[in-house]
Amino acid sequence: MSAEAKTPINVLHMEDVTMQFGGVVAVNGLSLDVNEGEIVALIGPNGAGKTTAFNCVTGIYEPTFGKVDFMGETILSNTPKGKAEKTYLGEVTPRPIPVIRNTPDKITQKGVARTFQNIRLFGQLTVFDNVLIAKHMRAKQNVLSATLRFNHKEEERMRSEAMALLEEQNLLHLKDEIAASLPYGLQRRLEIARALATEPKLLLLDEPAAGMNPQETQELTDFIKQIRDTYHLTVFMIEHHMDLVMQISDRIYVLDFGKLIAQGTPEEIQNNERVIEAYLGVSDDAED
Amino acid sequence: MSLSTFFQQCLTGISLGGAYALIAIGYTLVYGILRLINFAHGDIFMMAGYFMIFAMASFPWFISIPLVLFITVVLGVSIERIAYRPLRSAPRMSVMISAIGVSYLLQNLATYLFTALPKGYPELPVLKKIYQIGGLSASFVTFLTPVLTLIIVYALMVLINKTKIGMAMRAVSKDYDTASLMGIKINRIITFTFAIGSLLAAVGSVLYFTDRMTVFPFSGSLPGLKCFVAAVFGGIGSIPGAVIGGFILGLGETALVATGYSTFSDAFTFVLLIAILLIKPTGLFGEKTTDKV
Amino acid sequence: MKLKKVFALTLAACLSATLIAGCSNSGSSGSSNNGEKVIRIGVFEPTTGENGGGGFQEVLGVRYANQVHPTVKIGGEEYKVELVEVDNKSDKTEAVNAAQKLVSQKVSAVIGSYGSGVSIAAGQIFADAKIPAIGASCTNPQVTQGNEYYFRVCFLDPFQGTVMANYANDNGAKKAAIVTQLGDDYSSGLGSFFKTSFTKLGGTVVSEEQFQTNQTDFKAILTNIKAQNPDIIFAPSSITSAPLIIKQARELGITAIIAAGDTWENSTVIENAGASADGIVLSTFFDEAKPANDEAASFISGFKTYLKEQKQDEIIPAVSALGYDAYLSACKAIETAGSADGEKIKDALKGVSIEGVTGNISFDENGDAKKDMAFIKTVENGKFKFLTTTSVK
Amino acid sequence: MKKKAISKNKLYSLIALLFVIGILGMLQANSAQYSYQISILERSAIYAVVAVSMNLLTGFTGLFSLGQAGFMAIGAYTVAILTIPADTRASVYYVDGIAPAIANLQCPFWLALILAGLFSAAIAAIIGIPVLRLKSDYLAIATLGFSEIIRAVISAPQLNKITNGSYGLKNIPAFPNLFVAFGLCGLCILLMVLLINSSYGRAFKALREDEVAAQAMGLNLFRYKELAFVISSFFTGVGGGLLAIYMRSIDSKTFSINLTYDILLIVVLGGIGSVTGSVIGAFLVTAGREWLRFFDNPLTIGGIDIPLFRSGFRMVIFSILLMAVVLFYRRGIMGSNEFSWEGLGRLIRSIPNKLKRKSKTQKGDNA
Repeated sequence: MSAEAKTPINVLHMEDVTMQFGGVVAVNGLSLDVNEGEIVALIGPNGAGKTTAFNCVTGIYEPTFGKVDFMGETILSNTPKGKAEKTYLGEVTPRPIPVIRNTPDKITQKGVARTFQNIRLFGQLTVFDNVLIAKHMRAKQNVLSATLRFNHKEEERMRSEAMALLEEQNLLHLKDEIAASLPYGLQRRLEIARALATEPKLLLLDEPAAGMNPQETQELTDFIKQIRDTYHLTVFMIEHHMDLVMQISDRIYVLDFGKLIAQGTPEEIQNNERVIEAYLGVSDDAED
Repeated sequence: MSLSTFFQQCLTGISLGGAYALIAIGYTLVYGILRLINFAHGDIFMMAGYFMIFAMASFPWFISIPLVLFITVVLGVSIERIAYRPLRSAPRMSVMISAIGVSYLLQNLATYLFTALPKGYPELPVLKKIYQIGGLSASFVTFLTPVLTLIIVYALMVLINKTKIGMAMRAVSKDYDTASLMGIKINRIITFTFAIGSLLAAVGSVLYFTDRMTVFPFSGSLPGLKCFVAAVFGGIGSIPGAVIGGFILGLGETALVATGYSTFSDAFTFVLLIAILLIKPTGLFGEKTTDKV
Repeated sequence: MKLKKVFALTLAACLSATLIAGCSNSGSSGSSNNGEKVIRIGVFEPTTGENGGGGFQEVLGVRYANQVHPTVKIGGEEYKVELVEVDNKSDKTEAVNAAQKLVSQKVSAVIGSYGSGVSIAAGQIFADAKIPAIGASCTNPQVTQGNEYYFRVCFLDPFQGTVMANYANDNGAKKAAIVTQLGDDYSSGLGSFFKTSFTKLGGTVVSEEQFQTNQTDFKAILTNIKAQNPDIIFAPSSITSAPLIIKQARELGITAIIAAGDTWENSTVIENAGASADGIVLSTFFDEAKPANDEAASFISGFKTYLKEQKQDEIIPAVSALGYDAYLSACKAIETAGSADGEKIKDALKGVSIEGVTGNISFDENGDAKKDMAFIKTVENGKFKFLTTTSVK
Repeated sequence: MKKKAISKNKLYSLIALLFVIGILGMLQANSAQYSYQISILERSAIYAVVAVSMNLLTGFTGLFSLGQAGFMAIGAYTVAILTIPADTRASVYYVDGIAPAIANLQCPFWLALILAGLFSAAIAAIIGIPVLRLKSDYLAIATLGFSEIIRAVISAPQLNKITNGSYGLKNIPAFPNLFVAFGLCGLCILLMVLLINSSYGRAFKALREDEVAAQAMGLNLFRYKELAFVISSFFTGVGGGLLAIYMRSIDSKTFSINLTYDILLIVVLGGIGSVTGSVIGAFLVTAGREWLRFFDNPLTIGGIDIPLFRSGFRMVIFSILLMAVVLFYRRGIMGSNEFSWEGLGRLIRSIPNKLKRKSKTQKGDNA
């Protein structure tokens, strides 16, 4: 049963998303779609605004203009007003749209999980606690019941689920290690495991292969496919390793100077003149 | 309130503001570079007061003042060496606790060495001469403080904007790591910053205590906190901001006391702090920074 | 890393030793000590902190009294009086510990403290332990009110306020300004009593100003006061604030009389206020120029020598005299009670009457000394000078 | 194997608990003789409650707040106003009288303590809204500011009829016995430990470790900061109430910045992020302070006055100690570890080895 057989369900829809910092437009009128079950990559030279685009999806930044839909529901939407309107430099002319704000935690609760470019684990806590924390938001409890241990069943459930997840990710033997003491590759793995523990529908991976050697990258490729299938995920990722991107992605979006310059299947992108040009212009960066 | 009372109050406020401004600059410089609230700054200011008392006991004022300025600078710089430098790479909370510790130590040391009883500040006859203008009555120092403050600020601005070391200071405050990559000796810049900060605290101390006449171990703690607030209000790292902050605080406080709300004169400071942090977190003249995620 | 652990352990061990040491110096029983009969009197005074200076002067008075009258007779037997001194550090939290220390040392009576706040804090503890306490210079009414076990040999703030109001009135002052310290019971209390009496006498209080503890700039307050042009400024405050108020007032060209309560009788005020201090007026308990009786006369000469031995200024502070009197009352009560038992001493104190150096002392139903006279002093040429006595009927 | 270890630990803990109760019982029975020791221990226990509550914020949630004195003041005044016997109130409020609304408001001390905590938590909730948006040092200085504002409000003459303004409150009934005092302190600390080890405690730690990542785990920054702040203030308020009962008379001066610094000293010395550290710290600092009193008295050895020893020296020693800990031993006594019997056992067993090794290395250095 493949996903193409049905009409694709839209998971993430970005429309004219523009993010401006002072006089710099980091993301300029970005529109894209990610459908259920897909693995979609966002690529582009360094400083193209990829991570900023991620931050606009997860609510860390509030877009200057544009909207973001998740599973058909608008989670973020903004239009510049007042002073912001006067200094607006984006390409797409802003139109009045209703303003919808959501904090990052709300968006996580809706089912968007992410990892970070420069791993952000809870360094001084154990591997197990890292995953357990992700379970906290969906637990049925309050401060009083948790403190007085009335939430016994919930706590048990959280623990066993976290254990199960660690086992699936082959991290169980490291459960009592301090997260910061793990080697780099395992930290990446743990960060993904932790993101999975939030029970997401959409997983955003920010350069999951950064700092990995070819063999590890290959393992990661299989791993991403595997978790997509096991957990019925949709994956949207930023990546520089072209081998990985070309092998794994269903579709690719290319960003340069905040603007979308190309989109399509891996084959289409590989032959796209503008993409080659953009990468050649800053060829040194593309490698790392 | 009669007109002369009003002007008298204004004069008090401006003079107080001038002294606050001088101390606030010390905070703003240090915070700008180290991102550290130097809790001990107010106590350095207090110690400068005691130094003056002892210097004046044996020397005439024209020797005492430079001597006090020098000793205060030495004190400020050594505090940085001993209590802050070893913690350069430590979490920010540790450095802050260390700063509180130094402040605590200086206060206790002063209590021990000089007792908790207030000591009279030596009178400098030139500064203490009382002038009567219409209904106003004030000593020379009251008029001198704001003027001197402005002159010092001008000199400092020139130093920071026109000289090489000033440029280095700005570089360090903008980006620590890059500055050190560019070959700037960070520790030297920090020492220099503490030296300037302490120097201004000493000048402020001469003006402030001449006007208020006694020194006791806790006379630095509250002005210290207030001046930090003044620095934040003006925008941390901005010298004109610190000066304006200092004057606003001085005038505001005097206004509150004058209208019979002295209960809240200290509280006013903190209300101001919270208000500015909520409305314009970077202060009046502060530059915007964004955290990279 | 390991070394650090060792260090931690050593530190912990040292400090635990501290804990044990802190806990182990328990009191021995109050009867016999190498054959000699001993009775203990606690001296509960601040020798550090805000009131450290004044407290120490009071301690000196008590020590001197102990030197002059080292024994008491109980039931015909001679008992040596042993002083147990504790420092309450002018701080209420510390005062609780200090008071408990006296209780566990099994003292029969307590003298102190300078500063009413700490006395109030300790009052309950002494009452619970059934140990009578005799305040020397704590003038706040709250000290003895509702506390059967607290007595005092000095006059009270309401009395002091009234005295100063009378003085102001007698000297033709019609308009008064009051400056008090926020959060300070002595200052605020005295200010409020002065206001009540002064208004009753027909004067008007034209301005009431407050200042914060540790405030050093009084110009704003004083400018307001100047605008009201009062005849007298009543500014009861600690000796920290006093010189600041005096000097800044004079600098602003205020010529009104500046008056305050007993705390200002301290050489620090004159030292720091310099020439500006001339002409200030204050009320106090004692004056060496006017000995009230023979006891006082011998006290004055004897205590001066004692002060010299202790390398102190040869000016007798009023609080030392009060400390002396408090000690005398305690001894008298112990002799009357014929017992070292606190309860009995307390009952005896109610009927005690002595010729103290600050005048005749007997206690009313509240435990306050029946005093109707205060000394008014001023400063002239950098010295305290006796001005007059005032009494209130 | 593991189960055995657990039951052994339980046994040890039970023995330790019985031992403590035994000592308390002994002290209670001879309360007149040991009143000084009792009062030191009670004060230590109360400071421990406040220190742990400060640690809950500073050590576990990563919020550096310096507002403890203010919340303690709220707690202390609430308890005082609610427990002073109604018939003695007229004499307590002797200057301006008492507001009729509170003249006959009286409740048992345990209820007053809960209300003290709740009231202080409510104020914290309000203060938290603006303040918790601030970062590290700004937060510290803003909370410190609020603590001063609270103190200013309490001592304001306008509130004379409620807080008795500058005159303070007295006649607060004391603890009925030692067990109540220690029981209450123990209960407060136990509740905080349970919280720290619960799912919410983990969430707080996540916030401390990385705010951005915590948000990505679905934790609302503001909500959890506010929660930690309110809970910490609740216990700080209860601690303040306990202090009022312990002191039996309070005034606003007690709750100055120095009180906060004292608590900070305890937390730093004990180890930021360790509950046991804070408890140990509280006892050591309070007892140490009493013990170090001899520094304040003139010391004469063989007829020679040692000139250093005079009043104030103790506090100098104390602050130097604090600086030494901050500079050279940043982790404090416990670091971020908690006490465990295994840890103690390990430590004791390791001492001989360490000593041996130390002497060996010293020999090595000499050679």
